[in-house]
Amino acid sequence: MIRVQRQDFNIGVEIDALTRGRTDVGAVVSFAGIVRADADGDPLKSMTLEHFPGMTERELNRVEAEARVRWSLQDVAIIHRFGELLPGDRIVLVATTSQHRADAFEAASFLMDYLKTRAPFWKRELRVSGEYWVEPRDSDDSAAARWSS
Amino acid sequence: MIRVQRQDFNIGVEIDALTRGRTDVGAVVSFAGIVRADADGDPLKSMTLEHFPGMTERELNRVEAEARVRWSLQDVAIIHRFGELLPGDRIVLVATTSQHRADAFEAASFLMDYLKTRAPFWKRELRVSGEYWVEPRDSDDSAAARWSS
Amino acid sequence: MKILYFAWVRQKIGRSEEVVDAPANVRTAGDLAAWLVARGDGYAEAFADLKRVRVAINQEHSNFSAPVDGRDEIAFFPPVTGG
Amino acid sequence: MKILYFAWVRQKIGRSEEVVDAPANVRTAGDLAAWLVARGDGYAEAFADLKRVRVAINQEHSNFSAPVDGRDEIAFFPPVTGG
Repeated sequence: MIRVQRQDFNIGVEIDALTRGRTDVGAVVSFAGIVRADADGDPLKSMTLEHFPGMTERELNRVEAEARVRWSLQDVAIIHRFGELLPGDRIVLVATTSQHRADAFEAASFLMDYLKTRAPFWKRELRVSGEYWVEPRDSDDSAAARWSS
Repeated sequence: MIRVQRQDFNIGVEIDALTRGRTDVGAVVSFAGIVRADADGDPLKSMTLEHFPGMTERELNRVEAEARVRWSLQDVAIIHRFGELLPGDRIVLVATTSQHRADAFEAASFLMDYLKTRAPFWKRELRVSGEYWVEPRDSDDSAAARWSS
Repeated sequence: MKILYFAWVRQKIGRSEEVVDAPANVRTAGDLAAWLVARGDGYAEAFADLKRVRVAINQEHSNFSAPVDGRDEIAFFPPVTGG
Repeated sequence: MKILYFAWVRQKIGRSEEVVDAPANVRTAGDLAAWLVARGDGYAEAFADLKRVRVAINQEHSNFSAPVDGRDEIAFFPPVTGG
């Protein structure tokens, strides 16, 4: 399940949707990314996420498909917001279900790493000191690279 | 936060408790373990978790403390149930918050691995074919061992 | 040829999309960028350092040496920073 | 000396806890297990294969060569299977 949306999501509701009424799920892992008020010591007023409608959904579907090939997964949920967000707001949710915990953990971690380097989103920060486009982090590239070895 | 309890828990409520009103959390990871209806192809009717009151809380606190030393964490929640559970019931929740996702992911995975090999819980399965004490898995020992290298 | 711009590439160029008739010697995404640069300051600024710019062709990640033609939708944008 | 039993160790022995006066030559958790074995079939069955039994002393994971005395609480149980 892939959703790209402006509105907020509820983590508990999304996890419940993956597990309710099922007795074959052994493990559910969720990751949520949240806007932090501090951007390198410079207080953040808001963050605006721009994306490429159409391509975003394609890339998220592709990332999900790759995770399903690599790990034994029962279900995958990816929700990514766009638009203006404030400190404390949720940005992204990834949730995975599997029979066993290793698959659920690794797939969720992979999904986040791949999404960070492939999904066409761009963050603009409105800080106290001005407006800045967020630069990609080397650590995100190396996190993604560990899955291709 | 450590809780050892007979009653169910709500994943969304627990995650909200770690993040509500905060603007310094960047990442929240949760793991929930659920009773599966199938035990090695033998249908499971129920599972009863026995534990060692007192020692359980000590070990869980110790595991949490070790995770906080190893990773940069803002908060940790561990909830483990005991008593009789049915297929589909939640068993355990681990949730971590951090500024960055790698710490939250690794710490949650570590907590589950360590908890599996150190927390004094024992599972008895009531299967269609009879009653069985769950045997420890070699894969759980090797999962825990990767953190001591 | 439909072209899309995102993030600071869009800001520098001053538009989010346009349809252009590129000459026949524009055969790759890199040729297209070079041809656009000649159109004015905003383009020159956006494409000043191609190492900082990414290309998608028909909504798939690609690169500046990939062939393009009039039926393609080409997007130029900075490295992505979602998640 | 207070002794606790859990899971199938408890079932085989038929009780979850007891207080015993162990003789002076019981100096380790292993000595204690050996002394208990002499008490009857349930104990003999529970401690038949010590590789399958774990020990905690005063609620801390320990082992059969660890010293014990009358003030200690000793627990015997199978390898844990929580999570």
